[in-house]
Amino acid sequence: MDLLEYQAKELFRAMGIPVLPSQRIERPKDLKGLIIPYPVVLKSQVYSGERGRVGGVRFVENTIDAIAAAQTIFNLSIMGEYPKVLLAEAKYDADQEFYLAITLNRSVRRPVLLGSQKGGIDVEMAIDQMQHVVVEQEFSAYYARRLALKMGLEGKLIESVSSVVEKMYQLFVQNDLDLIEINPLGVSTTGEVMALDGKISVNDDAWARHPHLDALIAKLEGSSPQSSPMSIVPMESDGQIAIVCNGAGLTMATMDLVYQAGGKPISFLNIGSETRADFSPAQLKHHLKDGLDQLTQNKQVKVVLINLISNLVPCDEVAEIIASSVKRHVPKTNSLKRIRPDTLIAQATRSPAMVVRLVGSECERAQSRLASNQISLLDNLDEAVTQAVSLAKVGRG
Amino acid sequence: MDLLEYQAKELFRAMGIPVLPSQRIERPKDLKGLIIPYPVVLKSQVYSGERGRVGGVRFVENTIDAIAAAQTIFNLSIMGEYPKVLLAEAKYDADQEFYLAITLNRSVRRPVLLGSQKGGIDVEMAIDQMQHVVVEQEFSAYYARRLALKMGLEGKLIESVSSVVEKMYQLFVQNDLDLIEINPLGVSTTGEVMALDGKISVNDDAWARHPHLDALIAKLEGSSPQSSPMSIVPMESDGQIAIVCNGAGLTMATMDLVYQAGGKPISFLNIGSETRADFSPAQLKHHLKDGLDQLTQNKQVKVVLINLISNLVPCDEVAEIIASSVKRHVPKTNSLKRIRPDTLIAQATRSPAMVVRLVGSECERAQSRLASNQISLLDNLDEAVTQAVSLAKVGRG
Amino acid sequence: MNFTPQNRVLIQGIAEPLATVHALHMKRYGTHVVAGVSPGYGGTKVHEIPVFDLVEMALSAVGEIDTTIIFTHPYAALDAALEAIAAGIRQIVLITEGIPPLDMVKLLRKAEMTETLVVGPNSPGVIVPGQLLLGIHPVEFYTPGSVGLISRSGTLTYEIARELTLAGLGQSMGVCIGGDAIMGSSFPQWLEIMDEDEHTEIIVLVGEIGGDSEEAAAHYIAEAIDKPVVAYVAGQTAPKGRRVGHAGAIIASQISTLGSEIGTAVSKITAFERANIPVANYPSQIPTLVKKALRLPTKHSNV
Amino acid sequence: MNFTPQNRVLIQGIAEPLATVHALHMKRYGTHVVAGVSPGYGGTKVHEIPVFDLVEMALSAVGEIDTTIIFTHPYAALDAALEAIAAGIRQIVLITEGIPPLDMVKLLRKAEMTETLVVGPNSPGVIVPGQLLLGIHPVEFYTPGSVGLISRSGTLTYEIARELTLAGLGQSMGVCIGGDAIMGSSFPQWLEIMDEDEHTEIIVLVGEIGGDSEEAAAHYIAEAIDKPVVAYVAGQTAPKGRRVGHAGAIIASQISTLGSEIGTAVSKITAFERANIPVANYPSQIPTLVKKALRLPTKHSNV
Repeated sequence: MDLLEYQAKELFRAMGIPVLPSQRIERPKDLKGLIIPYPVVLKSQVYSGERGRVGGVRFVENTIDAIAAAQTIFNLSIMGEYPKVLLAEAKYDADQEFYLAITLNRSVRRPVLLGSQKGGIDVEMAIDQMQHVVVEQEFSAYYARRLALKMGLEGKLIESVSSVVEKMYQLFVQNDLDLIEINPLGVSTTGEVMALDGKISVNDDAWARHPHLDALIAKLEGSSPQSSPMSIVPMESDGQIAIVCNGAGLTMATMDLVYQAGGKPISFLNIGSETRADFSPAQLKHHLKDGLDQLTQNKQVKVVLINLISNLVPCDEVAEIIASSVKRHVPKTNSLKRIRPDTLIAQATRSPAMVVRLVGSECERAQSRLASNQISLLDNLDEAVTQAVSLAKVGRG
Repeated sequence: MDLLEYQAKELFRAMGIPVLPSQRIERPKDLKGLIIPYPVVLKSQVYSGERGRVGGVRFVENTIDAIAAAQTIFNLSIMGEYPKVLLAEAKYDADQEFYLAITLNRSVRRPVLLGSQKGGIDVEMAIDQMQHVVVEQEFSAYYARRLALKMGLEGKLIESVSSVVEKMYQLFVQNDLDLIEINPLGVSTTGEVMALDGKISVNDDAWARHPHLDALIAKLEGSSPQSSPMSIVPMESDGQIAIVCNGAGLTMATMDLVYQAGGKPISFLNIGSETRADFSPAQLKHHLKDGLDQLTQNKQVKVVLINLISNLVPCDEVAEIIASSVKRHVPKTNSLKRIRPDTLIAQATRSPAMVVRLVGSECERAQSRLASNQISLLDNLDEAVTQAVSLAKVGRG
Repeated sequence: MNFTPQNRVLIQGIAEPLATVHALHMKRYGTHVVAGVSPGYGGTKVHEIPVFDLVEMALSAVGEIDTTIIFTHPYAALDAALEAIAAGIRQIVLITEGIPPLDMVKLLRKAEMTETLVVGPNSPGVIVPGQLLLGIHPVEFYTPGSVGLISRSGTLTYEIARELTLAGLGQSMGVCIGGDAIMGSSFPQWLEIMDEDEHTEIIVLVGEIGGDSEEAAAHYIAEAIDKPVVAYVAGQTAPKGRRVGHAGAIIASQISTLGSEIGTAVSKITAFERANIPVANYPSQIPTLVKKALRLPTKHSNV
Repeated sequence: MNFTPQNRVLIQGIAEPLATVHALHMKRYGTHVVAGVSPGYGGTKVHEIPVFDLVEMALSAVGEIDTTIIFTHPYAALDAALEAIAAGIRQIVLITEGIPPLDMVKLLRKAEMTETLVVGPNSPGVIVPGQLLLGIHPVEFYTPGSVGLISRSGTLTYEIARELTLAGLGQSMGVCIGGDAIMGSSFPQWLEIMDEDEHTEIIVLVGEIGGDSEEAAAHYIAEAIDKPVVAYVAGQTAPKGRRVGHAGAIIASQISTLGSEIGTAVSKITAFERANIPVANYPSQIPTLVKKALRLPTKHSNV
């Protein structure tokens, strides 16, 4: 889960990483109450990067210009996203701009400190000169100094930059971050450093143990582009086949097979593996039911391809859920009311076709349960995929 | 540096250790604005323990009784200390009272978790049944469970007590504590736990790196019974000899010698060893000068015994400071004004005698510098002590 | 390392519903589940397995333990694993999904120092068909044989085990190193174990997108593995930057400004091909490639 | 452990004024101070000693280093020591006073694991008279000889070294384990080193109130030390519960409700006497007891 720049900077400030005086602007007229003296920088608070290049960052000299600029930024979509908030920040004259970051390196299975003297917008330069320090054992300040020296710093800059890296590391471990980045870290002619822009990404699995972060983002609740692990993920907008699997590897293998067979997935749903601590057969069934209900209501879905390898839930119980779902969504007169008029015109009111591949215990019972709903059960994955693709092609006409 | 109960409980609350609703009472009339429902417990906020036994804790049922009780407690001295603040806290019906603490064990050089099912006021019982768990490697929750099990807990109490111990440990390391103690930890009939009284002692050497603790105690600034390491420490109120040394071991050896020779120290001053990172010859000289100025102004001091083993500061420079101090404090007519009238009557206006034992470089120069002020310099410690004691006896007449 | 039927097994978090079910499955498969640990449940029994409040109490009651299988809540898993290591256990299987990555970093620093094998997290564990089940693999898909199966994903492992079994190819061992971003044991570790295992004739390595484990494995195979290896990579068509389920199976440079092609299926398949390792295009092609590598008659030549 | 004149020494925090002075003293005494480290001062020199920004840079420039002497600010000392250990240095002298005790706990966990000797904190270090100075002992009080001197206090160590020297008793080695509550090396460690040191004939152990190091030492001497030992304990009359200067020299149970008599001078002296170790009443009695133990003529019999 990503934080917005101003949220990241609140964490920076609390940890003692130097940041400029700034104010959150929720509507242009907030600028009338600005306490920071002009000139001021107005920055669009969006999750995507690149805002600088497309006009999401503007320097202003007075209130009139500021309000005009704020209106423009509030109405500027950056990668499809409109800001809910701007950040008004004092202007800073940096002599140099450095790049600093900490992230987890999966290969060495350790946090790694990253730094370059060439920060700012010119990312290519930063990458070319990027220095890496792996935090092999428990962190201590010397790792940060090692980075500063690899970056080629000398004299007092060694301590001032490594002290920022130390504090970044504290934020990194205290909040279970996937990434903390300062780019640029402004360096003044006198060697003073300042975090001019910041990015923080919190690990999704660890989020729940940091309740103070909820408070930090509370004002903008629901605005982060995070998807729950159990939600339907869209793929191709002109696809026809929805894929339902349990487990990430199986889901990916299934979508690969669909493409290989000439099909086009519209979305997928991974109803979760059995390694979740809160896993229960009841929960798995619940996810499956919910997912099928949603998918069958999307009239762009021609075929639902279900591929489940069930361990703890017997296949006949899975079949029961599929059968009930199909039954519920056989179009009835009154169900038409819930369909949007345009969909109603564009699409027939039929339900998507179901292709079910199930392996596990009680497969025969599952087969007979599904047969009573005119659904055939397959145990061969390749065949199931072939069937789903050909059904999708038939339905296309 | 010790914290008061209410300060400790603020830290408990922030860490998620269960505490009762409470309010700080700075004067009896604050009780009119009490939000906590009666019955309420009023507790004297003093540093010394034992307050329960001497009437510093009172249960009250209504505002009239509460104000009366508060007046009594504010006027009750506990081990010589009057409270600046009371804590008004909800009443709790504990079914059992446990003892929990974490401190550093010097022998094993590790933190140790302590616990007993017999907490509360009956400390003897707690000690008899005290269980210890040494935190050998980096802490993890299983150390806390180990304590809970050694304490003889079963079922859900294992988790609820060990969870409190975990949070105590977090406070312990995050704030560099010498001691964190919950006594008693109340346990209700339903197995719910509650920190009813708490004690926290912060390590003096680490205090400076925890600025948030300054904020916690800011309202009662200066009220903690902490002495700066460089201050004069009183010993016997009827003593005559003030001891000035550098280094703790030498100071102790010198006071032992004074007693052995039949003398009685009135106070001592350790001007510090040369292992302090901020040590400098200038600073050592400054401490010596300040200390001598203070000691010579105390007219109860008959003899100042100076015993310094100087490493970096040549003896002649030390002698110079002693000589100037003596010179400054030779009684002058105008200096009498600064002496309190009672002291003036009880004591003659003479300065204390100086016995100086110095070893290190440039001793001969030191000797001649002191000789010009009629002070003899000794290099034998035993002789210096003998001389100081006999001068003190002469002066007693 | 010990993967014999003599392995003495502990289950941490045994009072969790999922653990209770799998404890029974393991026992039924013949695994020596000698004790369970769940704080607060000391003195009870789960399927006749004695339960203790602490690992050290289990050890002093039942004697030596070789492996622990951890089913606790993800935020309690680090502590459970450290408790096991402190008690001297040197094989750990982390079933639990969603352990915070920095907890894994802490655990792995300790595990490396104590030479502890950590399988997982987010893993169904290890199965030696017909002999030993250290985890939650559904046993019906496996049959004893000579194919060593290494994978990153649970259900996909079962799928491939099933394909092998249906093709008459039994397995010497099946292991899933886990689907999270930070993993305990690695592909090279298991390649080495299976290269040395006398029952294994060929190794099937099932990779997926994300990270560079497959690239590292390809390099290691070329350098150090004598037995034939067949590979497969899932996720060739997975949408970029979206999490399919595994925290680890995601193609997206974590550092916004550092684009990188490591982690894609193309990069992985290329690495295998450069190391002369045959790569299956889809799961059911794996048995064919295995037979070819072992010079066994394949389906086609059979027909 | 290496206390020969060949010891190659690093000074961390060499740009601190105190360290700069003592660097010169050490060099003049003949100690091989091969490098200094002070971040931001890399490339400069202090009394001809090359200064580096990192320990690892010093090592790669000057080669092997046996001992580091740390003079940094107390809050930077843990990091300096961990940096030295990570670079492979296995003898550390912590001059700095006032290192937070929990930093010492962290350091000692690491030191024990890597078998690193940590002298101090709050210690003037080690002197081998006439050969090697690893710290800040004023060399003029020492003379080569056969008395091993172990203490907890700086200036008191010098006092006793001076008494011994004046009495014609030279020293084989002088060490101060430090005055803080949590210390690196212990009395037993140094008793063992001196018991094995061929130049040491007798050991003088200078204790003080607080903690139970003297009690532990008395026990250890009775069990394991063959050479004669003479003891002294400072602080018999120190006021209870007040800090005289050393964080460690305080008689006060840290747990308010647990009264205990451990830490008093009486407890310590009793422990020594039970172990048949002669205890001096005051510093100048030490040379007399040493001569008696060595059956040398004492002052009295001399006169």
